[in-house]
Amino acid sequence: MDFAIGEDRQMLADTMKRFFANTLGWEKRLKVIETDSGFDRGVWNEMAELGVLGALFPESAGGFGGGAFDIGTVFGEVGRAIATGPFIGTLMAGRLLAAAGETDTLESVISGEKIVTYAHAPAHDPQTGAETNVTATRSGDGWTLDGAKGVVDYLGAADWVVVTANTDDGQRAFLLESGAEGVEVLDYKLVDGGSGGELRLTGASAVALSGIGDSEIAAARAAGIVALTWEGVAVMDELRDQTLDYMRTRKQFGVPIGKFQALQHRMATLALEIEQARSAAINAAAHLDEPDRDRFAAAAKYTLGRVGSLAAEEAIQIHGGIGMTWELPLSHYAKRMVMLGHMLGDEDEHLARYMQLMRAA
Amino acid sequence: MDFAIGEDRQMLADTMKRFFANTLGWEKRLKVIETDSGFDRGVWNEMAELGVLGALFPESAGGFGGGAFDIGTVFGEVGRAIATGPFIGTLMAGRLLAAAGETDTLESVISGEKIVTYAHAPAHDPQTGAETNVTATRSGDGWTLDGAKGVVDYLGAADWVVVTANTDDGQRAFLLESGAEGVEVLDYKLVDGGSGGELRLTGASAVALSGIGDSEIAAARAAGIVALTWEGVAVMDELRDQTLDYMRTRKQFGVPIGKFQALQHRMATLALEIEQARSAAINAAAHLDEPDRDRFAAAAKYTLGRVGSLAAEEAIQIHGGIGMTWELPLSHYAKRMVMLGHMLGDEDEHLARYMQLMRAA
Amino acid sequence: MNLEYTEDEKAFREEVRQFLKDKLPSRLSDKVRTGKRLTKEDMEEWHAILNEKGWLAPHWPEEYGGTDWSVMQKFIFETEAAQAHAPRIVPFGLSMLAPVLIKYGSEEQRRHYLPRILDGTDWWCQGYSEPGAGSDLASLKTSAVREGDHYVVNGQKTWTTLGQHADWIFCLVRTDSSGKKQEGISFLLIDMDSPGIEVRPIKLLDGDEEVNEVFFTDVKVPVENLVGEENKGWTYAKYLLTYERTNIAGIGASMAALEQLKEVARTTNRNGRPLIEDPLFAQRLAKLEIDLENMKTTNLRVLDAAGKGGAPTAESSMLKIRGTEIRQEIGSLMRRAAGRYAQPFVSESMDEGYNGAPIGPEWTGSASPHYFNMRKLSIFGGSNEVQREIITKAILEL
Amino acid sequence: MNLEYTEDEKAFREEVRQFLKDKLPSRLSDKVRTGKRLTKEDMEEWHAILNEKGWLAPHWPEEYGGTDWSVMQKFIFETEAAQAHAPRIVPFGLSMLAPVLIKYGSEEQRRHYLPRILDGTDWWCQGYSEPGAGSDLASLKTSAVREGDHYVVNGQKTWTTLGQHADWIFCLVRTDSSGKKQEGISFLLIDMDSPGIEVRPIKLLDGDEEVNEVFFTDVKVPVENLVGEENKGWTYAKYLLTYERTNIAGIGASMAALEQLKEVARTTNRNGRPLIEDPLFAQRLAKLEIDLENMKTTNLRVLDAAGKGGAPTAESSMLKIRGTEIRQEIGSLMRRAAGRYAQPFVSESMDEGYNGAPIGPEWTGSASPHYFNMRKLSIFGGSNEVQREIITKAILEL
Repeated sequence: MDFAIGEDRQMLADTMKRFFANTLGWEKRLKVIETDSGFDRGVWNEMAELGVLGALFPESAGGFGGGAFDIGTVFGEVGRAIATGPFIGTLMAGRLLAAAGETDTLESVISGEKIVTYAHAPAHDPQTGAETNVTATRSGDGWTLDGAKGVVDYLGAADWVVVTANTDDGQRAFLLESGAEGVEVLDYKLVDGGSGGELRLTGASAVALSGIGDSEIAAARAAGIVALTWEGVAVMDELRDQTLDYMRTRKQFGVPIGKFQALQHRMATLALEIEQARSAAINAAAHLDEPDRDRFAAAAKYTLGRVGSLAAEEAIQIHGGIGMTWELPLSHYAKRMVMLGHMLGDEDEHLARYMQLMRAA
Repeated sequence: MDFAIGEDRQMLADTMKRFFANTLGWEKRLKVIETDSGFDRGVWNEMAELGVLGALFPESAGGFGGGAFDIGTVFGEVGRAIATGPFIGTLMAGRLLAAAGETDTLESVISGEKIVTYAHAPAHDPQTGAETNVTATRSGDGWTLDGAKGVVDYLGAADWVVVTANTDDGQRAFLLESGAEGVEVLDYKLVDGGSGGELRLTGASAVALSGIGDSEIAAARAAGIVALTWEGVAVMDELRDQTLDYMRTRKQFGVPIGKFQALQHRMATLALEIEQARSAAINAAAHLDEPDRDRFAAAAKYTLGRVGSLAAEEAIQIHGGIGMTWELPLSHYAKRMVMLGHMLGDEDEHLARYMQLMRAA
Repeated sequence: MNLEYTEDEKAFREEVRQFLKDKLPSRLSDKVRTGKRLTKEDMEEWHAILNEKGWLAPHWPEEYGGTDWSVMQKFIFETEAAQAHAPRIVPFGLSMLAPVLIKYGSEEQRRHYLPRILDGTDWWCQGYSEPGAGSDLASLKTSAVREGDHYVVNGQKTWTTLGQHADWIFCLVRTDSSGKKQEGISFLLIDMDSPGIEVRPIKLLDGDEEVNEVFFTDVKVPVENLVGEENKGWTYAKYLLTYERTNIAGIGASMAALEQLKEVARTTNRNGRPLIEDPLFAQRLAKLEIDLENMKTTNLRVLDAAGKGGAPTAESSMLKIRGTEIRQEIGSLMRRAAGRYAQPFVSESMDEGYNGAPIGPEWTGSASPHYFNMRKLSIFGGSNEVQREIITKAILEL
Repeated sequence: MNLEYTEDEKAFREEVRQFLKDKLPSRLSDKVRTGKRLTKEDMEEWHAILNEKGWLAPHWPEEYGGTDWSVMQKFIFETEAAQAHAPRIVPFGLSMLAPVLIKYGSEEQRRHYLPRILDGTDWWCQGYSEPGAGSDLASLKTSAVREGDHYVVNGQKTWTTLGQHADWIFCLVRTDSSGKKQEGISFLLIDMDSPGIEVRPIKLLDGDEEVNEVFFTDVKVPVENLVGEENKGWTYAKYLLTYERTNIAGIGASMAALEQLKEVARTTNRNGRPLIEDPLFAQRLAKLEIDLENMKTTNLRVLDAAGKGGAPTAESSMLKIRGTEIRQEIGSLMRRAAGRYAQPFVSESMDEGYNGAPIGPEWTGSASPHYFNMRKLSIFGGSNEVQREIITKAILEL
């Protein structure tokens, strides 16, 4: 057993830390999140040149990592820097591109030249109020997609979209050019400063990714959950550390508020819970290629949701009013933390999934 | 709107307080709970002579109360004194006897001459591991009961048992003499010092209570829940007050432990929760004869279970080791508190019931 | 014991309902119901409607324009108004300053300021908190130095809610630094148009600007604007903080919000069934509803005791804590119910007349901003930690 | 990162499993599994079996009879033994006194006492707590006054677990009251047969007597029974309290107990379906299992860090808190699972050979007593509040 992250990954982490410190300082980040796309394409490209995106994929697909702990390392640094950008879309779409052998496409993504995102969840149809999904039908040699996907990560910036769709043979995945005919993109800002969009497809042509079905899509989802949990633990670390710093300096009634025992004990509980969330994220990564992958993914995402809300709410509460201001980084970490809970299924959804797996075991 | 309990009930409460102080002091109670029956028949009879049991029933049935707040008043004092005895069995069996017009039988119960209890929950069959219930079949003019009931309150001391049973026409209730042929009583001690028993019936003769079906049985159960929640709130009050007293006097690190802010804030939360539980108990009583009776009963029993465990656990934790000793009244209140949660359905059962009613609303 | 309303109370409730039905503009109640932003004009409109009816200041003595309502009537009015989605009444003049003036102000001050509060001439804001004085309010530093007929005020106030709209500010200022910190505080009324005052909005995490910093640089304030005695301001401040507690639990707002939440839970599908049939969501909802039902009765018990001659007591600290926790939990469940649609944030969609493309179910648009905004409830108005301190001392006697 | 056991560790786990299969008497494991009381003889029997194998004192240096196991091996042994329902090893001599003697005792003390601990000659108990000194251990008052070759000991110890079986007690005593309270404490070894010692059992809320008061009246203790230096006992006491932390989370016991709980949830019907299909019970169970899975990894991370040369750290306070909370929650869910059958209490049914009529499912008999007994976990061994103080200072640096 070994809990060291390994030298190569440590180097990657250090590189990313330095990079974000230089390119995405706090003032810069505040400007970036006021833009429509919510991220800086220049920073993204520079980061790609450093090889950060390559770490998410195996050598066979043109990357140089792709293991669960590589993913964890990258997203940990994303969380610490609270960097915006199509990270999760790149990871999940890229995993499917890799699995389908679409290495050329993936190469241009890894290099930063192109941006890809991943459209999986159905959309809410404002007309009918129903959930609408995408279906794919064969059309000559290719496929035609119809329907809609909701809350697609950084859709407005994407050159390509990997779209899952129902076919007569079950679920498959398709590669779609975002500028193609029949593709409508409604993009908008997200609570955490990034962007997302609704994807509406009317007879849009797309290429089927070969060999991608339910099981590959589930694998991409599990990889996405590893990413979100590692990002989330880093965000929690920041929330805790920023709050502890504040407690050491902010005085009320003549003493630092860190001297108030009621707050001390709450922070002790929070610190403990964060260690448990870290363990959950490690477990999810360690089991990403194991038969009990889904059980540990569900456990980790549930834990992330539960502890994440606690961390965000306690951090704001202990800061008081100042913790609610835009000016303070803390509030942005809190927002990102809570939003991570809403991605790829929330706390309750994953607890329900765990209960189901527990019953079946 | 008026939250005063009323003069008559206040007098009843004061009478009971004095009575228990005189007849059931702490040393006496410790002796009583070491006996097989777990209560003192002499004290019971004296109490009956004071009219305490009469307060549980309406004048039409030979009592002088019978309203929800009368029940609450009596059981509040039972809880405060942590008195053992067949209170809940008397209430629930008695309500059915009253509803069936069995006033002679009830009169001898109210006077203390006879003891009656209530057998409703099925028994665990140690042979088969299954739940076993009682069925009733007509036999000439009367009825024959077969089957078993589990954890019947103070069964060993009962002269009569009101037994619910399934018949061809649905659920009904029967009056059974505990000494009758075909009646087997296995009695035992309970965690809180009282006693209970398994009732096994083999062709036992019993008298059907007229006019008692599902709805009267449900009404008796709701009255039982009012009783348990009022008893529970009184027990919580004791747990809180005894713990606060301890916090004011017990010193550690040179100061009373009541000066530790972490403990203060936990006690503030507990005090708040107890007020919420009190409101829940008041709501259950206020709606006992209303159409939404079951919703408020479920809410109150759920709240009792949740806050009761919290009160018991916090009281012990803050006392430390001494809170776990037999010698200290506190531990007995804690045990009674937790056991109340197991009577007439626990926290989860009542929350599930509430969810069901909420969905249907 | 009797938890039913009396016949008189029922009749009063009917009267309130009829009034709300007749007079509350649906434009306003729609905005409140759908979580849209209220403008200054919106708030003034409702203020004027209530004033016309004579129901604007139920807690004032009748001679100044109050209603002589019982605590139960006030409770009925507040809950009915909230359930009808009436805008909240801006409390700074009506519920905060006015009681202080009525109890401690001069007759001239009462005669001058109270009518102007009622008719909307003066919009008041509150100058209590400072950057260094949050929960420890008495450590405030903004100074007022007497120079002839004037005080000269220097310093900074913060968290001044809706200060951007205000004509006047009531301020706690330090007039003496020599003794205990509580003993050198005075209560001043300051015209926001005075030279030397600058208001800077504070952008909050939901992007909105509802609170402000107010800076004072050599601001001249006539001595007749002092309320009560110099250096006795702490007494008035505490009175203000404990005075208006009948609605501290926010029961009416919670009841209205819970109804909306239940409607959402009945009509929103998740994994092929309504959320209200999802056991995990339904149990959160049931626990919340039970807590609120309990709170309603707890609140009424406290009101009943206060109505029987007791003053607002430390029990109201319990109402504050659990009341705000319940409101926050409702916000939290709305956010959870929104699922992935909790993420989109279209700020303009919360303004009246927004015509952009809808994203997700309509109610999801304000779910996250509202959730984050609700965090303030346990911080402002005496943080929930401060309330626990009050309970510790006044109720637990530790 | 790699959470798999190495091949060597897997082989070791097999060896442990085989040993438990061969040597752990089913009479003992049945008693442990079904929550029956263990007698002194039961505990001695398992002690002797382990001693024969040489596995009794894994954390001692090899020269005194230790095993030279890695922290991971110790963890494997402890979890496997717990999952096989082996009795817990009585820790007072082996895990508490011995490390102190090994580090601070004289060579004579080590040569005399350690073998007698291994072979079971001496049953030790612990004399730390006093009625007035619980969490504030250093305020202890039991005095030892030097008179020639002896100390004369007067005072009282309490919460002395299994003291009724003990031959010896190691005691913290006050040898100097003049300075700081931590600076006048000494560490004494006292023969329980000494005149002037009286042991009185304390009846606990579950009716059992596993802890005791120990009274000392002019008890003469030879000076050679002092460990280390006079007035330095506090150092040794703290070492003892922080030494044996590898098993502080009780992971093995929790894993075994959770398995039983899940078996109960699968086989117990409530309202016509197994408890594991009841959403409310199942979510409690799932949350608990997730917490335990997380804790396993948290525990291994702390062990891994300690194995890499770090000493047991303040992180073990986190293990203590959450580990005991998990064990308490398992007990709480067993009690909940028992439903109405949590109420019967037949004390004798927890003794071996009980032949009375069974009441309710067999496992319900010990559910409530066990639940109440488990409350001690968050009180003893440094209360969870004290652990939070340690985290505050050593980890949070507040």
